[in-house]
This record gives sequence, structure tokens and C-alpha cells, in this order.
Amino acid sequence: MNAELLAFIILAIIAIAAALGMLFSRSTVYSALFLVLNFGTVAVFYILLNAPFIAMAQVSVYAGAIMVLFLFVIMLLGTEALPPSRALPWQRPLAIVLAVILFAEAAYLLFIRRVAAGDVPQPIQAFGSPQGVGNALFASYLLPFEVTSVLLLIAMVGAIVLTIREKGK
Amino acid sequence: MEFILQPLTLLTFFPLLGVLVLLFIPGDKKNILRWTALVTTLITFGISIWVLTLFNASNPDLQLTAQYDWITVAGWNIQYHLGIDGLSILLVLLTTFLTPISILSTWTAVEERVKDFMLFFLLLELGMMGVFLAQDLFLFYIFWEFTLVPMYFLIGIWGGPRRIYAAVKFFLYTMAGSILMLLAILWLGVNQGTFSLPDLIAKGGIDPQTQLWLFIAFAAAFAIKVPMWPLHSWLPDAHVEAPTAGSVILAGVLLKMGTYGFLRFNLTLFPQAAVQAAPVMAVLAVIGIIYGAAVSYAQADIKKLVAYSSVSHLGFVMLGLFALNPQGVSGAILQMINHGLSTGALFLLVGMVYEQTHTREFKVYGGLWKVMPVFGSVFLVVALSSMGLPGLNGFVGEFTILLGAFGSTVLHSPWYASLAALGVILAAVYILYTFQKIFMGPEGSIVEEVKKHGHALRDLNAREIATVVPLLIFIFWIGLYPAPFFHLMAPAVDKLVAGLQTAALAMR
Amino acid sequence: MPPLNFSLILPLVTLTIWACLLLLLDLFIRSKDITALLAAVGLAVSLGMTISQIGSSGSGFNNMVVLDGFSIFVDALLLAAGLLGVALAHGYLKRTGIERGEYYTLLLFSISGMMLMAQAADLIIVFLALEMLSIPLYVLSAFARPRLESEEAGLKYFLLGAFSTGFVVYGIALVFGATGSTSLSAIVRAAASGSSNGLLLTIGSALILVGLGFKVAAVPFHMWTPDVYQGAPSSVTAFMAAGAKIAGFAALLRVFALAFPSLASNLTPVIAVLSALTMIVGNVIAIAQTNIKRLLAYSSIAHAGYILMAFVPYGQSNVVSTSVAAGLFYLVSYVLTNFGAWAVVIALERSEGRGLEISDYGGLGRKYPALAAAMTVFMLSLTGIPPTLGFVGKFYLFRAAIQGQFYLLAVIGVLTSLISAYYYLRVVVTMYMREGDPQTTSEPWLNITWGLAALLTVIVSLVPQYLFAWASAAVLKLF
Amino acid sequence: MTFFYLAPWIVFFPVIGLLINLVFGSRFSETVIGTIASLASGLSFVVSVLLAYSLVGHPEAVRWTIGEWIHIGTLQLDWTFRVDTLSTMMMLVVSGVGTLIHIYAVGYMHEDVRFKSDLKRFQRFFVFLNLFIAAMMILVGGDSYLMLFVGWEGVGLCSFLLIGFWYEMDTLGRPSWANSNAAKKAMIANRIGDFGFLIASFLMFWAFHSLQFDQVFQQAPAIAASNPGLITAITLFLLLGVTGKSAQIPLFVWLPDAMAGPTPVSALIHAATMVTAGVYLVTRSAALYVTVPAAQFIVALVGAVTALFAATIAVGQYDIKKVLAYSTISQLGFMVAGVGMGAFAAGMFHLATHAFFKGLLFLSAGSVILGMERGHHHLAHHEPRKGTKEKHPEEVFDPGDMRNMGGLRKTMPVTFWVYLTGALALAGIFPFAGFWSKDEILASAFRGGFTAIYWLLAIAAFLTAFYMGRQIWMVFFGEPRHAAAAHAEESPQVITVPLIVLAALSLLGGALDLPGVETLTHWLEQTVVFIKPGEFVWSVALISTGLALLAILLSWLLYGRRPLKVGEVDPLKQMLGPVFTGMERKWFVDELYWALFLDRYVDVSHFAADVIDGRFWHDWFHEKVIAGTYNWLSHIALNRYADQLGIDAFFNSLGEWTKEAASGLRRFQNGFVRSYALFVLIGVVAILGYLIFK
Amino acid sequence: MVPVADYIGLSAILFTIGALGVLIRRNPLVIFMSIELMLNAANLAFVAFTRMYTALSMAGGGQPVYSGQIFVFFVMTVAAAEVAVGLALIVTIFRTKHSIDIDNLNSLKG
Repeated sequence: MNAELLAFIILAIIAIAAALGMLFSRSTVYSALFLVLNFGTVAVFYILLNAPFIAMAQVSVYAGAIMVLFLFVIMLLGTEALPPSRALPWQRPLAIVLAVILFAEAAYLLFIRRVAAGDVPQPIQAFGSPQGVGNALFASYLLPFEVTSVLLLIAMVGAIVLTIREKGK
Repeated sequence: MEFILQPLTLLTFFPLLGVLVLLFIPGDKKNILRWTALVTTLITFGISIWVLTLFNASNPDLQLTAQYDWITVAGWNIQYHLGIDGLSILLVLLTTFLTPISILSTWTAVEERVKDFMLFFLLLELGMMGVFLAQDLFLFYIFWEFTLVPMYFLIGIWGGPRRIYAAVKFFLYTMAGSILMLLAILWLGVNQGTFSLPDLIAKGGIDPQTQLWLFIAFAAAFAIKVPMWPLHSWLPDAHVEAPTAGSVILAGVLLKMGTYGFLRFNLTLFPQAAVQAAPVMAVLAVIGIIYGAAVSYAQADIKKLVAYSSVSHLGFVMLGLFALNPQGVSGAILQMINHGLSTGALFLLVGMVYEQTHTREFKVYGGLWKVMPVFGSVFLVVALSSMGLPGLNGFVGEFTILLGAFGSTVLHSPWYASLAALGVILAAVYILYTFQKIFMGPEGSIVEEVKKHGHALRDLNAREIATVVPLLIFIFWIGLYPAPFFHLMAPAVDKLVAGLQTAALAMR
Repeated sequence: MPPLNFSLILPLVTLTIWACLLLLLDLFIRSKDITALLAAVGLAVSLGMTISQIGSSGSGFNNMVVLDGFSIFVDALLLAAGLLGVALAHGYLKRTGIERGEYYTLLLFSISGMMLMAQAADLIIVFLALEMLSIPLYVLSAFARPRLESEEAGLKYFLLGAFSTGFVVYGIALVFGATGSTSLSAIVRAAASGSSNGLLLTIGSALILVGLGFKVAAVPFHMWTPDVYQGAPSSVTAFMAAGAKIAGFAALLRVFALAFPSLASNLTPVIAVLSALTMIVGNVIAIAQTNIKRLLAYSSIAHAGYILMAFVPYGQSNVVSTSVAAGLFYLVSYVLTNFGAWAVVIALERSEGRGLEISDYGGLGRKYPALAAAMTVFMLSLTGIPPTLGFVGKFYLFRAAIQGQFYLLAVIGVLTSLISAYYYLRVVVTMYMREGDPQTTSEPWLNITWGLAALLTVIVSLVPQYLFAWASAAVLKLF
Repeated sequence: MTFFYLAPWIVFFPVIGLLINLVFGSRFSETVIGTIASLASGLSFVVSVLLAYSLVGHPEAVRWTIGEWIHIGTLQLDWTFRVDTLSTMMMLVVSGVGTLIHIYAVGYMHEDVRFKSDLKRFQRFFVFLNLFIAAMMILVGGDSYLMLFVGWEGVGLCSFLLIGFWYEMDTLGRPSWANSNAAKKAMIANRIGDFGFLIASFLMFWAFHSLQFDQVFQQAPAIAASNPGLITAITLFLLLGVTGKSAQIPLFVWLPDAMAGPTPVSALIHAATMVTAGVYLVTRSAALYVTVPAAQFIVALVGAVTALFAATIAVGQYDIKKVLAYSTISQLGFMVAGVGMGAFAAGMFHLATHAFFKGLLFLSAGSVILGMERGHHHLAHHEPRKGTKEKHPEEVFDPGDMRNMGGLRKTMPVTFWVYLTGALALAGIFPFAGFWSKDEILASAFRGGFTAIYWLLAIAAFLTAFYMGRQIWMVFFGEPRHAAAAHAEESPQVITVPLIVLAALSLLGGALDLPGVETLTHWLEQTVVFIKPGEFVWSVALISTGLALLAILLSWLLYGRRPLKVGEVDPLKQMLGPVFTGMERKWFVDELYWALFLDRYVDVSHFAADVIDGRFWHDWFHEKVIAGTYNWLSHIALNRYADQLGIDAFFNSLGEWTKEAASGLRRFQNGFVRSYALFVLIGVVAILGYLIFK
Repeated sequence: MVPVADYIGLSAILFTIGALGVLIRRNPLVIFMSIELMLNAANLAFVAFTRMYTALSMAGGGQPVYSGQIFVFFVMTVAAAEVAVGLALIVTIFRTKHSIDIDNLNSLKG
């Protein structure tokens, strides 16, 4: 029972709790905040898995930009909880059953069939550092990088097309 | 050019020329449209006569073949391959012969959308020629399915009150059979490496079990088309609803496509399976004969009666085919022609009287012979030929079929033929019933009925006589002197039977 | 620093750049006809480049993309579809008052995404291409805002699309976990060397299958299709039905036939079942439709099932070439017929979605013989009746199934196409055998589209050998 | 010199005649039509005579082929005429009697078409009559069983056409289906017989690989030795054909109804020629029959029983033609019995004489009926010729009912005398033709040891004499029982002349085969080699003559001594009561057949049509199973039932049910994103589950 | 020592929860968040695997394996793009319908 494992367990519990909180909190804002918490914990995992660069990106892009955007929209659309609906009474139980089965399958795979076996050795230096990632990104992964840029452009155009108000309206 | 000028290619695609011409004639010029169609079909008939003169009756193999590589890429080996032999030439002639007659019969019967009607009719002829001439399974299937489309429209647009129902039913039933054949064709193409019928026959060597499966798949398509009992449910509907010309072609040619399919494909490609299946097919055929006869006797609608009688007649054809001996097969082929002539003529005649009375219910008819003597006498001759009276065409076919089936070494039981011969009695029952109810007895109410609408029932006019006389000529000719017809098919039939007999021996 | 041989992806790059330029130019162009024209020009140019690429092949960008017969074929098909899409759109947008230049930009972007998908040799690219083709489609589906149906379609498509993307990503993660790489060739090597984790790989590939299955609308991942097809503007639907399918199947063929042949024994049954389900459900539910757009939606589901059928025996090395060729051939026939049918739909559609019920087609045969004849051809082709391309395509597909000895699947295929005959015929019945007074709009590009499609559908079916040859030459290459 | 090359013309002449009349008849006068027709028949008679003459010098059979017919493998059939003593004899009888009847018919139909008021039909009648001669000639002239069959069915057709000649009325001229029903009945009964013929010919072909007479007969002994059962089967199936054509039990029922045809038809077809075809067939097939005695005996038995059975019925009839009809059946029984017993010469002899006197009787009966008609019309209006237009529905007068007649001997003397001749010949009184021929049959039965058959026939002979006596007394003696009878008129010469000729033949016909001379026997020996020359048996002759005289005496006691009064019940009926009713009602055979077969068939066919084909195949199998499956499939997602969906709605996309279907589809395609996602997840879980746990 | 399986297990849990969210929540925003959660789970798996393989290959004296981390980076970017479009869509719908309950978005069905 070493420190790392302990940390892992604690963080894992937090992450899962946060996720569940996101799932079950009635208010959208709480959901968003729970999600931020979850992202944060995941970022810590990244550091544990020596991916500091990714961790940073996680905090800045996800927990930062994206969630802020979410909150904006939430504020824009109002935060009131939705009235309970009569529709699809069987949806929720069925969904939960499915989720359980899915998880059961995963658990069976991981801990009985031992897929993804193999331990994580000691931390290695000079890996996952920004420059390491950066080199790879711009050397080997240039094309995907360019594609993502186009993708963002598309998203921008799309967002505008969808939200712009024509004059006269 | 050389491609077009082959007799068979020309024969098959000449109607297309007519179609193109029709496209440029305005729809309201009805008579021009009719004449164009008629002339086209007549020329097609002329071409078929030309083909007949080129045909060498003593040669058992395919002749006048037009063979070109068509799709020979990507592992395909599909050819444009037309050919004619003793098995098909009579049917080809029958088709080209019946088409102009049918068109003539629509002269006054079809008054609206004449253009479309003629278009579909010519396309139909194209399809039928293709079916009888194609020697490549892929090509054959294309023509086979293609015939569905024009017929579907002919029934669906110009048919009777329940035409849509009948048309869709016709389409779905026929398609249901042919898609299984499609798979079988593909199996052959994939595993035998060719779609060309002669090559496939030459290659052979399919194990009996597989043969049986393929036989069934092909039979599914053909049996529905024939139609063999119990797959006949679509036929009465289609016949009753179809316009006269449609019924004529449907009974005269389209049904023959089924029997021809058995003859051309099932018997040649899967001889051993054919030998195995013969008893079953014979049983179905016999049931069809008796069942059809019995059911038609109970009909209140003339056209329906004739439709069911087709089930009975084609039962004879199937029985003859699966006797698998020369008498049976030749008889079957001849009987195909006979049925085309007699039943075709019957539908024509029914159509002619229907045009005047607008009803086909037996109960309103009676004593018409007095009012329409010529019509009555013509009808009598046709009815007798369909009843199989010696001296007329029907007898020659039925007798040879029954004779063949009786002594068939494959069926080796006289019971099939004996029971089928009962059908001869029953045929007399329903045919005479038909003739009596329409032409004998006291004058039926319809005579007055028609008078009420101002014009009395008239006897056949010149055009109508011109329509039926050709048929009558052949009815007598085949009845009295069928030799030329048998000579045309004899070598091919002997070859076919020889192959089957060897297969039969191999089975033992 | 590996060499950046842009020549491999020249058409793609050109198109993307052209799209960006168009975005700017559009600001200064008043008449959107010109925008449409420019878009078409861009597509044409790119198409020309693609054709000029025929014969050449190679891989680049650190083996992220490949160029082979397959990708060229698919690219060409996509660009052709794009051209048809523009031809359909330009009149329709004007008529329905949603004419905005971005439409064409997004269209071009989406096509570039699809082309990227066709050339992807690395799961990263697959993922990015998937997004690049989907996001514009989400937007385009909602393009007719503020029409609620359109927006609803957009949101549904988006939510479910994103959801399925989640599976794809997780699948890729597992594949990566199993093989330590996302490059297809590396995956193959790993799988071959046995250094990979079979089960994990299988699960990963299955999840990827789910994602792509969603894109091609395979049952049970098809539920979005009818709603989106109905809600989206018809021109978008027409394009989406063709483009998304092509791209999705391109990816399926590429990824599975190249990377996961070793998993065939596990995956083939799954795909077979998917295919069967798709054919059955699509055709059966279509029977009950009265709205032509929904009808075509279900028909497109059904056809996805047919194409999947060709894909089933992908693991058998002796059949796979037939499989791929048959799939491509069928895609061509489907694209042609599909665009033709949608062109007719658009011709009859009137504002506020009137003229979309099948009953609105009554009397078409009498009033507009040519249009009705064309529609008949398309219906027959979708049913698979000769002499139409659809028949030849099915013939080819069934051949693949039979060569792979999936006889039961083939039988299901033919039986379902029999069922389909019934509802396709119903359209024909309505056009020719029922009375009515349909209103149609006749726009030059529209007429050209359906006229051309109808002619090609028939003519190519009579001389299919060239297409056969080309399709079977379009082999997958691995570097 | 020989004239065998003329053989085909026995058919061609009538055919030419009928074609001429068919095409141009409408423009000819009745005389021309009649002349052409009679000429056609007469010419073929001349040809027959020439052929006979040729045979005298050259008795072996001559085969004259005019064309190929059906050649398939071993099946080799040609259009070949066979001229031998047997066929020529038949030709002579057919064309001879035929010609006479043609001439008679010219006069008869002239009046008949006027009484029935459709002059156009005169032409049609002679077309049919020539057609019949042609068919009959093919029958007797054919060289193979199949060609014989062509004629066999051809004459059947003619009998159909001629029985149904007045198809729109019944025998009394009232609008009705009766005549056409009679025609149909005849043809179908014949078809049943033909069925037997067909089967026989199949058996024959596969046994002998030929249907040509000589080839069959050559092989017959060998096959009989190796496989007697086969020959028995063939002969018995042929017998079925015989019973159909020659009106033997069980298929005799059609013949009485056949009297619906005009009298010349009854005389020619249903007395003289067609019905004897069966006898000819058996004689022709002698070579087969002699090899299987069992079959022979059955044939003989059938004949004898029929003879007696029909005779009893004849006794109970009132219609002058019905009596003759049953008498015909009975006499045919004699012939069949004769040939069955192997007394082929006797059978053929009786065939010939019977042709003469039965033809005579029928024609005279026709003359009587015409006389009655004339008398009746004379009453109705004093100008019979014109008055035929309007009918008198109120009073139905049956000119053929003997109860209306009486005392005609004064008004129609010629008819009376010829009728008497015929009656005596039929009764078998010395020296009339019937005496010799009937006696020869009885003698051979007696000699051949067929005791049972002998007695059956003897009793039949007794009854024959009785009912003929009864007829004579009722018709010609006593007082007229109806005004029409009182005013009856003698027929014109065109009618009476043929009668006189036939009367002469009936008187002298016995000379054909007088005992000791046996012209006919020796003539036939050339062809039918199995003939035993008949010898005259005094005892038999005396017995039968005695019986005949006794019968006539008996009939005089009942009908002659005290003539029947108007409306009086038949004295025999008073004595026999129900038995007589049985005779009168033909022992209820018709009713029996209807109950047993015909009604059953009608039921079966309606069951097949309505239930099996209609409800089962069409409605249930197609509509419910196939179409229903479509509906059900399309509704599989709904909580609805396929049975609510009509087939019409099935094809009508606008039908209510599709709308409901669309709305019902909400069940799955409900528009909720969440449940769509649910399906995606279900798919995932299922696939993973399969991959993991398979 | 934390075995990689544990990380994968955690990511699986998170993924499942995300999927569950999509299925049971009616607020498109929350659904959307759940999708983000799923992506995150995937990312976690990626990073864990990357570390594993890097360790393996470097233990064998090989190069570090970056593709996993790179992929995570791309996923984030894509997520950003999706968010932009997605939120735009939601806003648009809200404008027309003044409700964001996706259960009210079922005018298209059948």
C-alpha cells in the first residue's frame, strides 16, 4: 500500500463522485461545476501519468475555456430545473440497467480476462514535457494539426451561421 | 452495324425502333400510333419468318448465334449471347405472331393513353423475344425481369376495377420467384466461372445435392410464372383485371416463359436433379390439371374460367416436360404453342363480346349463337381445340403428352397419365358448359340489356374476323398436319432427352 | 522531419483552401448563384486533379494518409456527389428562402472531410476526418432555421453524432492500448506479430464499428436517420444520404479490411447480423411511410444494409477484392439513383414542406410523363429491377455474399428487396394509376440532375463493364 | 381394275360438300343446299361401292397413306386409309343409309325449320350432317387406333351439335335448356368412354410400340402369351369406350335424351351408324379379344344385360321415339353380345340389318310426327304454312306422344306399311332381315354354350316383339285420341321414297348372310380371320319366332283388341303398377347418376373453387399469410393486429391503416433523442457482450 | 504501484457514467457535458496506455510513444469545436422554442 496507490484511490473516488454529482444534480450550474471538479482530478491523474503538458491543456482548455463557455450559455438560457416529464417512463430504469451491464462487461474484461495487464514502471524523466510533445506534434503530426485548425474554422463558421440574426429580424 | 444486322439481334430489338418512333408521335393521333405499333410488330413477325427460313431444322444445336463478350472484367464472364434452336423457335414465332394480333384487338378497346399502351406493348415484345433467345443467364435474367415492368403497367393502367391490386400482386409474385433464381444464377456464375448456358451445360459436374438446390431455386421462378399449382393464386386476378390484349399475351406468351424456363434451364443444367424431381413435378402437374379443371367449372366469370383452364392446360405441359421422353417433351412444346393459340383466341373472343356487353357474368348470357352465328361458330372451334378434340391442335399436344407420361421411364408409373387423362373429361365438362351457357339455351337477358342502350348485339366485324382467322388457321393446321412443327423441334428434343436419359442412368 | 508530399492530397488541399477563399469571397458576392458556381468550379477542379491522380499511389505525412486506387475512386465519387449536391441546392435554397453563401462553404468543407476520410491511414486522421465531415453536416441540417424541424434535426443529429463519436474515441483508445499505435500499418504489424492484445483490439474495433455504423445508419444505430432526413432541407438530405454513406463505408472498408482482417472471425458475425437487421428493419418500416422523405430515409437505411452485406466477407482474402469492388460499385449506383430520386422530390416539394406526401404524386405520370418516367427508373433501380444500375449493383453485391458463402444473408437480401419492391411500387402506382394534380417546379439544374441520373442509371446498367473495371481496380493499398 | 386410290375421297367428298354449304350456303336455296349435301354423301357411297368392287378381285387389305401425322421417335402415325372388307362394309352402310337420310332430311327439315321458325338453320343442318359423314368415314376408314379415335370423337362432336340443333328449346319447342343439356350429356358421356379408349391406346402403344392395326394384331398373340393381363386391360378399357359410344350399361343414359335432335339425326346417328361404332371397334379388335376369353365374356355379358335392361324400359315408354331409342340400345346390346361371344359376322350382320330397319323406323316415326304436326297446325289455323310464326303457349301439344295418336293407318297409309315392315323386321319375324341377323346371334350364343347370355337375349327378343306390337297398335290402330291425329296428313314423296327403299332393305336385308350362303361371313373372313361360319339352328329359330309371335299376341290382347281410350291409363300399368313405373322412369338410372356422380362433382368443383381456391389459397394464403405478413411486418413495431388490416388498405398507401401505422410507429421511432441513444447503447452492450462471452 | 488496469477501470466507470447521463438527462446542456465526460474517460485511457507503452519501449531502449498524448490533444481541440457548434445549436433552438427540454423536441418521428 504505497502513496501513489493511496493517492489514486482517493482521487478516483473524488472523480467518480464528481461525475455522479454532475449526473444527478438538479441544477445545471451544479452539474457544470461538478464536471469542472472531475476534469481537475483527471488533470491530476495526467500529472501522475507523467503527461504534464496534457494536464495543462486539460486545465486550461477544458476546465477553463470550455466549461466557462458552458456556464455562459447556462446563464443565457436560464438555470431553472426542468419539470419532471411523463414521457418515456421506462427510459431511466432501462438506461441504468444497461449502464450496469456495460460496466460489468468492462470489469470482467479488466479484472477477470486481465486485458490491459502490465504494470506502470517508475516515472521516466524527459517524457511528456511540452517540448517533447511539441516536437512530435509539429514533426510527425503536422497534417492532423492543420486539420484541427480547419476544424476550428469550420466550427466557427458553423456557430456563426447558426446564431447570426439576419437584419430585419 | 454487323452487330445490329444479326437476325436474332434485329429480331429482338426491332420493337425498340417502333418505340423510338412512337415517342415522337403526339399522343392524340391515336390511329397513327396504332398503325405504327401494328406495322412494327408485323415487321418483327416478318423478321421472325426470315429467321425461320435461315433456321436449319436438322441441326440440334443453337443456331444463328450472336455472341459477343459483354462484361468480362473483374472476374465477370458475361456475354451478349443470343441463339435459337428447336426448343425456342416455335415460341419465338408464337410471340411475334400473337403480338400484332393483340394490338389489332386493342383497336377500339383501348381509347385512352394509346401512346403509353403501345410503348409498353412493344417493350413487352422486346422483353419476351429476349427471354426466348438469350443464351447467357445474366442476359436472360435481365430480359426475364424486364418483362415484368411493361406487363405491370398494362394491367395497372388499362385493367379492370381491381387492376392495381392485380398488377402489384402479379409483380410481387413473379419477382418473389425470380429473386431466388437470381441467387442460383450467381452461384453458377461464381462457381462455374461462366454465365453462358452452353458452357455451363458443357461444364456440368455439379454434385446432385447442389443440383437439387439450384433446381429448386430456378423452379421457384418458373413454377410461379407457369403457374404451377399451388402458386397460381396471382393468375386469375391478373387475367380478370388485365385488358384483353394483356390477357392474350399473358396467357399466350408470358406463361410459356415459365415452362420454357424449365425446358431450357432446369432440364439442361440440372439433369440429375430433374430426374429426381420429376415425380414431384408430375404430381403437382396432375393436381394442377384436375384442380384447374374442377375450379374453372365453378366460375361465374367467363374470363376467370378461361384463366383457371390455363392452370389445367399448363399442368399438361409440365407433365409432358417431366415425362423426360421424346413424346412427352415434344408434346409439351407443341402444347405450349397450342395453349398460346387456343387460350389466346378465347381471351380475344371473350374480349370482343365484352366490348359490346361490358359484362362477363355467365348468368346474363345464353342463346347467343342465334344472334351472333359467326362469333358462335368461331368460339366453338376454339373451345373444341382447347378441349382437345382430335383434328384440332389441342389433341395432338395432349395425346403425345399423355402418351409420353404414361410410358415415361422416369416417372415409371401409368397413374400420372391416367389421372391426367381424367382432366380430358373434366375439360369437356367446363368447355361445353361455357359454350352452352353463352351460346345455347334460351336468349339471355344481356341481349335485351344491350338493346336498351340503343344498339343491338352485332356479329364479328371484318377487323375482328381478321384478328381470329390467323389463329383458326393454325388451330386446324397443327391439328391435321403437325409434322412441320415436330420436325422443327425433333433434333433438339432428342438431344435434350438423350442427355436426360444418361443422367437417369447415372442415377441408378 | 519527414517529407511533406502534398501531391498525395492535392485535391483535398485544393478543395479546403478553395472553401476558405469562398468564405471570404462570399462576403463580397451579392448573387449567391455565383457562389454556387464558384463552389461547383472548385469541386470540378478538384475532381480534375483527382482524375489526374489515377494510377499514382503512395503514402505520406508520416504515413498518416495514403493515396491508392480506392481513395481516388472514392474521392471522385464524393466530388461528383458534391457537384450534384450543388446543382440540387442552388435553386432549392432560393425557393425556400434560406439562401446563404456559407451553405456552399460548409458543403465543400464537409466534402474535404470525407475525402480525408477516404485517404486516412491513421486512426487519428480517421477521427479528425469524421468530425470534419460531420460538423458541417450538423450545421447544414439546421440550416433552414428558424424552421423548427430543421433545427430539431440539427440538434438530434449533433447530440447523437457526438455521442457516437465518444464510442469511436474510446474504441481508438482501446485499439491504441492493444497495439501501442494508431497507425493502421503499425496496427496490422502488431496484430500480425501477436504482440497485441487480441480481445482488447477486438473490443476497440467493435466500438469503432459502432461509430462508423452510426454514420452509415446501420441498425440499431440508425434511429436518427429518418428524423434528420425529414427535418433537414431536402438538398442537404440528398447530399448527406450519399456523402456520409460513401465516407462511412470508405472508412469501414479501409480500417477493417486493412487493419483488422485478423479479427474477421470475431467481427464477421457481428457485421452479418448488423447487415441483416439493417436490411430487414429498413425495408419493413419503410412500408408504413406516407412521407416521401421518410420513405427515402428508410430506403437509405436498407441500402446501407445491402452495402454492409458486401462488406461481411471482408476477412476472406480471396473475396475481399470482390467485396470492395462490389461495395464501391453499389455506392456509385446508389449515389446516382439517390440524387435522382431526391431531385424529383425537390421538384415536387413546395414551401412549408407541402408536396412531400406520396399522395401528392398522384397523376404525375399523366401530367409530367418525363419526370414520372425518371422517378420510375429510380424506384426500379432502388428495387433492383433490370435494366437499371441498381440491379447490376445488387447482382455484384450478392456475388460477393455468395463468394463468401453467406447464402442465408444473400437470401435475406433478396427477400428484403422483394419487400422493398412493394413500397417502391407504391410510388409508381400513385404516379401512374391514381389521379391527382401535382405541382412541380422546373429549374434547369434540377432537370439536368434527374434527367442525367435517369439516363445514366439505365445506360450504365447496359454497359457496366467500364465501371466494373474501375471499381475492381480500386484496390486498397497499405504502406 | 381397282379403285383403291379413291379411298380418301370417301372423306373428301363430304368435306367439300360441307365447305361449299358453309361458305356459300347462305346464298343458296334449300333445294341446292340439300342437293349438294346429298350429292356429297352419295358420291362417297359410290366410292364405297367402287372400293367394294375392287375388293372382290383383291380381298387383302389395302392401306392408302395421304400424309404424315405425328412422328415422334417410335410413335409413327400417318393419315392412312384402310380398305378391307370390314371397313368397306361399314362405309357402304354409313354412306348408303346416310345418303337416303340426307334425301329424307331435305323434306323433313324443310318443314321442321318452319315449325320452329328459324329458316337459317336449314343450311347449318346439312353442314353438320356432311361433317358427320366425314367423321364417320374417318372412323371406319382409319388404319390406326388413333385415326379411328379421330373419327370416334368427331362423330361425338356431330352428335353433340345435332342433338343440340334446336339448342334454345326443348323437344316440344318451348324455350328451355333441355336440348342443349341433352347434347352436353351425350358428349360428356362419350368423353368418359373416350377416356377408356385413350388409356387403352396408351397401354397398346407401350405394349406394341404402335397403334397401327396390323402391327398391333401381329404382336397380339405373343404379348397375350407373355402378359395376358395387359391385353385384358386393353380390351376392357376399349369396352369402356364401346359402352360410351354404343350406349351400353353403364353409359347408355345419353341415348334416350339424344332424341332431342331432329328425327333424321336420330335415325342416322343414334340408330343406324354412330352408335354401332362400338360394335365395329370390337370387331376390328377381334385379334385382341380372341386372345382373352374372360374379356370376351364380360363384353358379351354387358351387351346381353343391356339388351334386356333397355327392352324392359322400352316397354314403358309413351314417346314414339323414346321407344325406338331404348329399342336401339337393346339391339346394340344384341350386337355387342354377338361380337363379344366372338360371333363377329353375326354382330356385323345385325349391325347392317339394324341400320336398315331401325333407320326405317325412326324415319317413319319422323313422318308420323310430321303428320301429327301438320294435323295440329291444320287445327290451329287452316293455313299451316303461314301460321307457324305465332306460338300457343297455353296448349302444349306433344306430337310424339303415342297417347295422342291412334288410327293413323287410314290417314298415313304409306307410313303405316313401311312402319309395319320395320316393326316386323325388328321383332324378328320370318323372313324379315331382323329374323336372320338376330337369330344368328342367338344361335351362336346357344352354340357357344353361353346359356345365360342366350336366355337374356331371348327374353329381350320377346320384349322387343312386345313393345313393337304395343307401338303399332297404339299408333296406327284404334281411334284417334287427339284431333291432331284425326287431321294428320301423309308426308311428301321426298320423305316417303327413302322410306320405301329402306323398307325394301329391311325386308330383303337378310339375304346378306343367309344360312348356308353366308355371303357376309365369307366377305368379312378376309379381314376378321377368327370368324366361325354360323350354322342355322332350327330349335333356336323356332323358339325365338315362337316367343316373338307370343309377344305380339300378348300386345294385341292388351292394346289391339280393345284400343286405348283418351286419357286412359296404360293397361300394362294397371297390371304391373310400380314395376311399370320403374320401366316408365327408366329404372331411375338418371336420378341415380345425378345423385352419385354429377351432383358430387358440382359440389367438389364449387368446394375447390370457393373454399380451397377462393378462401384458402386466395383469401387466406395470399391475403392473410403473404399480404398479412407484409402488414404485420410493417406493424411489427406497433401494438396493433394484422387482422384489422384489409387487403385493399394494404395496397392503398392513403388507407387509414398506414396513417395509424405511422402514428403507431412512435413506439420506437418516437422522436426522443434519449431513446435513440438508448438504442445505440443497447447495440453497443449487445455487441460487446457477444464478443466477450462468445 | 498502480497497475494500468486500474486507470482503465476508472476511465470505464467515467465513460459509463457519461453514457448514462446522455440517456437519462433531458437538458441538452447536461447531455452535452456527459458526452464531454465520455471523451475525458477516453483521454484518461489514452494517457495511461501511453505511459505503459513508453515505459515498455524505453525499457527496451526505444523512443517514447507520443501518439497517445497527441491524440488526447486532438480530442480536446475537437471537443472545443463540437462545443462551439453544439452550444450554438442549443441557443438557436432556445430562441425558437423558448425551451431546452429535448423531450419537447419530437415533432419529427414515425
